[in-house]
Amino acid sequence: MAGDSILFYALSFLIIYFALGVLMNPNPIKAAFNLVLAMVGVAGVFFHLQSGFLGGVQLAVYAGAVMVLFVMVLMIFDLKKERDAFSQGFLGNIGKLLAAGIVVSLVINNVILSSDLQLATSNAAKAESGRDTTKILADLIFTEYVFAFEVLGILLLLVAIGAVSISRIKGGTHADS
Amino acid sequence: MLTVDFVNIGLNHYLILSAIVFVIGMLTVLLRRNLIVMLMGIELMLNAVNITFVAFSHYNQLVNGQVMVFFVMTIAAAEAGVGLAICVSIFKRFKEVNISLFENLRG
Amino acid sequence: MSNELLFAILLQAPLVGFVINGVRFQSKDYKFAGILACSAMAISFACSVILSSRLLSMDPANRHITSTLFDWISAGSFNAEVGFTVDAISAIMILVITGVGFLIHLFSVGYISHDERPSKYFAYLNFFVFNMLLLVLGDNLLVMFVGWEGVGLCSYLLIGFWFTDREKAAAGMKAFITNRIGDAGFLLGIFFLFMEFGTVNFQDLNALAPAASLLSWGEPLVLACLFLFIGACGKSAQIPLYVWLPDAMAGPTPVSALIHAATMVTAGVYMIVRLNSVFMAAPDVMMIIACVGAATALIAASIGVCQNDIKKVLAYSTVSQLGYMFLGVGVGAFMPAMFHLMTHAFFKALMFLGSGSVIHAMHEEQDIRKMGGLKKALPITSFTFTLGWLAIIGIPPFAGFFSKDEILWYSFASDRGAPFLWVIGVIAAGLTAFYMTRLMALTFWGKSRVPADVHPHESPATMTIPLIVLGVLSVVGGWIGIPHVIGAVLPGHPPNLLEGWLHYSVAKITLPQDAHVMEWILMGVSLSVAGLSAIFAYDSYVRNPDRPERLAKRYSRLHNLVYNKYFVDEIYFGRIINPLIEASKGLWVYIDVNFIDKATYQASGFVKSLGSSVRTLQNGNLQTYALYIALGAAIALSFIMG
Amino acid sequence: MGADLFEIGVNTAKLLVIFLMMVQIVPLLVWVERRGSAYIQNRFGPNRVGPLGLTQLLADAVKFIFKEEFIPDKNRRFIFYAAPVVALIPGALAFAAIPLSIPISVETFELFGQSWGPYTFLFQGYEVGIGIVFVLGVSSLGAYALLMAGYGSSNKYSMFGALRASAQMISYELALGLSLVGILLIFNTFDFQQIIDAQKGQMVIAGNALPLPNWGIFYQPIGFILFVIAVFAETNRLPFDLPEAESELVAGYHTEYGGIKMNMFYIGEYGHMLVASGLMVTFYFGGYNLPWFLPQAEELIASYGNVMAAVILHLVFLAKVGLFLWIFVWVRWTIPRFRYDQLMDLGWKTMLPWALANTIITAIVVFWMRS
Repeated sequence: MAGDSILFYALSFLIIYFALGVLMNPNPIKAAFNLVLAMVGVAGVFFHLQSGFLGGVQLAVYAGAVMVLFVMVLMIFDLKKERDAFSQGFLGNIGKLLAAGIVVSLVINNVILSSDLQLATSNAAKAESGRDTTKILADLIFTEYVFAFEVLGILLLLVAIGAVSISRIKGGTHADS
Repeated sequence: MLTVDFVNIGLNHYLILSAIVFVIGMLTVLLRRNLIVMLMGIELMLNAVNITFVAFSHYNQLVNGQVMVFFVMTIAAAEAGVGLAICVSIFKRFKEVNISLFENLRG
Repeated sequence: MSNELLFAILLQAPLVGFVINGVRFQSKDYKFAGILACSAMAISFACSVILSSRLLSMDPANRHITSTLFDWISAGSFNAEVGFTVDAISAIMILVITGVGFLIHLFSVGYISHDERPSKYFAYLNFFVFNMLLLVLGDNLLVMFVGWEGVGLCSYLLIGFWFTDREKAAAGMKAFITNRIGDAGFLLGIFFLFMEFGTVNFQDLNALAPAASLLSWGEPLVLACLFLFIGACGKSAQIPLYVWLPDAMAGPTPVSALIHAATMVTAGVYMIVRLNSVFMAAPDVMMIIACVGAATALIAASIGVCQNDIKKVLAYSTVSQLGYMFLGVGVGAFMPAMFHLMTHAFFKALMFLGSGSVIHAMHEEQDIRKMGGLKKALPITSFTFTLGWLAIIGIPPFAGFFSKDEILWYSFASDRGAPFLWVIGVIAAGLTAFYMTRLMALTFWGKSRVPADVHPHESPATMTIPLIVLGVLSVVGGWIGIPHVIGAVLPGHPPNLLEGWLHYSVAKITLPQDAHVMEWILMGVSLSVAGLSAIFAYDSYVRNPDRPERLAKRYSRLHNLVYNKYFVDEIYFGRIINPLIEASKGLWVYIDVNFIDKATYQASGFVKSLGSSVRTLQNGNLQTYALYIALGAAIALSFIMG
Repeated sequence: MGADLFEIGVNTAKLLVIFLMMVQIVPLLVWVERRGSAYIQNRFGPNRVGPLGLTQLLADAVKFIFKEEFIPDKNRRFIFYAAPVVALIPGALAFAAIPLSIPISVETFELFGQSWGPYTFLFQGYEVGIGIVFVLGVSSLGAYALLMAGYGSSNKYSMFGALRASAQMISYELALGLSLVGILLIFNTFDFQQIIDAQKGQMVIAGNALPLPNWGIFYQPIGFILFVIAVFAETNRLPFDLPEAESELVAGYHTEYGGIKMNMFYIGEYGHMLVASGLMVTFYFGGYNLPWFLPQAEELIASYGNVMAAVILHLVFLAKVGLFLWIFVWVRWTIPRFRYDQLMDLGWKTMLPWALANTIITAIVVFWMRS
């Protein structure tokens, strides 16, 4: 299974590299481009895990539409020079890093130590081919999860209206400050 | 004694990848001061969660996890839409999206 | 259609009407609102008819359709479901509610056409019907209680519909508060019943109750029945809680017809009939119910004699008729009580709508001393009103005769009854005949005393059609419950359909067999009392209009007492309400200020000082808050995973 | 994944060839475009260099490569350089997923003293089970090239062009995706190969054979029209070329580009056109299939052998694609440019409702026919 692991490590490297780019790059637009690439990497992981449909959706919706919005908004702002890209305050930052470190080390520690999760290895999963998963996915969405699906539809409608009305707001109490 | 299998890729590797990406996203939210970059950090965290869903779904041979990913993506799109709209209206008023300037609700 | 769907449509049609009309409450488009509300009622009525016909085709011994929606409360051994049952008893109720309700909605379209807020009015009216259906269809006491409170709310909203008038708003509040007393009793009754039987489901309750029959005082079951009766008193305007109903006439007249004559006020009777097996186990309480009913019938009728407001007369008449029904259920005459409930719904709704038509024609004038001779101006109203009058005073073959007579016969002859109850009943019947004839005479007959600037005219078709339909029902409505003795001599021997219908649904009561002669005699006595008193009233108010004056002068003290409604309101205010207010003021000034307020201030001061010490944590920076979340997550994770 | 060296080698070569095909079709298309526009506008066009001006393209290529490089004066050099390269990627990835002809089977044979095969080589870059979803996902990344170009150029015109382009692309992506749902419902799959196989032969409705090929366009005429319009918008060509509207924005997002970098944007654009034409053919015109009265794939294999049949069908596919590429050129020189508000109105208020209605009606009909 060498090809498998090589692909995994390559994708992991890409994702983590570009995620760190989001975190570290002081230029928000470049950070956004980094995020796009990280998302393409995640889509690659999805393809690799034989969830092709989700990979396609990830590319089309996430990388293709959502992130374009981010970049567009950032470009509209046209921020000259990012002032204080990172939060100041020594203690606070130490606390933030500490919290992140605790979370990640705990999770990794537990993942490695746990015997339950070890059960499922890559040898276990072979049966699903990409297209069949898509059909099962559709069946599930339109039967078992149909209520959630409809609710999400309504949510999207509300979001569309809300986003338009929020971005059209003018004036207000702090208008001049 | 920890023995880590670096060659055979299994569920654990994906979980660790997801944990790392999640924490990077979390740190983006915690450390970056640009509102939009903070939103991007949230997207990163959601992506990390999606990786776990898909990995579990793949290794347990259950498609239900993928349904959740589908929903998470929808929610993320919705969240991005509203979040960006708020950013736009904030920018319209203050000509700035640096979070450290918005501390009016000090206790 | 499945039964569930029928139930859903039956209940939801008025709810949908309420929601739509409620959302567009500012609209003045009375036609749209009216059509919407009426069609909702028509759909409900159709569902009721279908459900009832399905019941009719079922085995009589096991005649009920149940539909459970979901578990509502499930705590320990206590389990309440939101479920609906239609059986022989509730079928009558839903038919009356939706059928009469539909006619009254139709009438309202014409009545409310000049009002400012027709949408709101119809929304309230539909919501009332929804709650009433909930009350009637609920298969346990809790669902019934929801409906019970809901109809109370709607009643309050509709009495105070013209809330800009302080008096009308006050009448609404009076109704609501008086009902609260009864509701508290009802709730206590539910608690006691649950304590005794561990269930609030009607079927279970009725199945369990006979096992504990003939209990004495102090038993939880007896207390439960007593408290339930207090609840019924509040809702159905019995002594001592009847005072709200006459004031409730402040609302629009169709509301008085629907809520305060045909449906809501009969909820108490319905509740007791529904729990008949439970009440049968407490004969002392039954006796109290009978006595209260009889007393209410008598006193309300006597007050009605001296009222000059057309709606007040009808209101006291309603109280009196409700007294009859309670007298009926008190002596175990559940079937006749339901029968009277139904016929009363027909003829009292008819008379209220008729009075509404009169008031409409007289430009909001309600004083009968300023009417008279309206027969010519309002031919349809006058004719239908006459039908209602004949029904209420109990002239055969009109509807009221059969039902009232059944109640009187039971009160005399059943083993829970007593002759004195019959005597009171007959006196009340005589008084009823008197004041109703007086009302007829002063309103429609005799010389016109209408002010010169008022030109009464017949109402539009939407108002007269319900009157005609209800008039027909007032005539034929009684024929489904013709007593055996009468049926035996009539050609074709019509059976007592209603008794057959309710046979398996209500508890049996022992009646003397082969007492037909006695029954005929009693019937004759009550009929002649009513007839004579009607003739006397006609004589006094049409032939010799000055005689009432003379009588009032001669018995001025008695007249004064009755005219002022026995000073009940004044007594309530002087002896109960004002002392309570005074005591509360004392509590406020002394206990509240010195102890409770002080304790609150000190507690708040403590919290304030505590808060000011940690308020730096809330520094307004979003990322600091995010840090708190992250730290919290880290700590939680270390507990779970560490 | 490739099983042995031969298979891996062939597959790699195949990818290279397909990429080169996309790149090499550009000069041809440029010539067609220039000659075509000249023909439409009643003038000559390039006719001096070589026969019919065909070698004009070579001269152009030399000129592009040797032109002086121009770099905007801002610290955005990486993005500036990356943009043209990114512009190539979506088109290439998407085009490689479209089947260009029937698969070729290779029998067992001896080479270098070893026995190889049997193999089946697909006549496409690679097969993805989810076909169209992948193509839509990849081509939606095309917006980034324009955004990067606009941002990296540090130029207001470029920025406006980029913003317009990306807004236009995400607006029309909705209608594009929805217009395809109808055809997907009818063929009940995402897979290109299966879609093409389903369009073989003659159209049969309720047992009656109609004198029409069994092509998607006859099932989804409205879907086809919507798809064509959306695809025009996606490729940023006239009448949707607002991102580079020369009368308003100089040249939009590639104002600052010249030489080979400019050329790469051209390649990206023509690659997009190629993918669009390929999709049209695949979804609505039976892919590489011939109409029913001409020999079908099986007959061709039987009479000419597998390889020849594949080549013939590939030529059929190319002919169909070429027709649509010509339509692209034709439309460009026929219809004037939209105003920006008209563009958005068309996308959101006309195309989207029509696409939705088409989807719903198709879904109802399909449901009714299947049950």
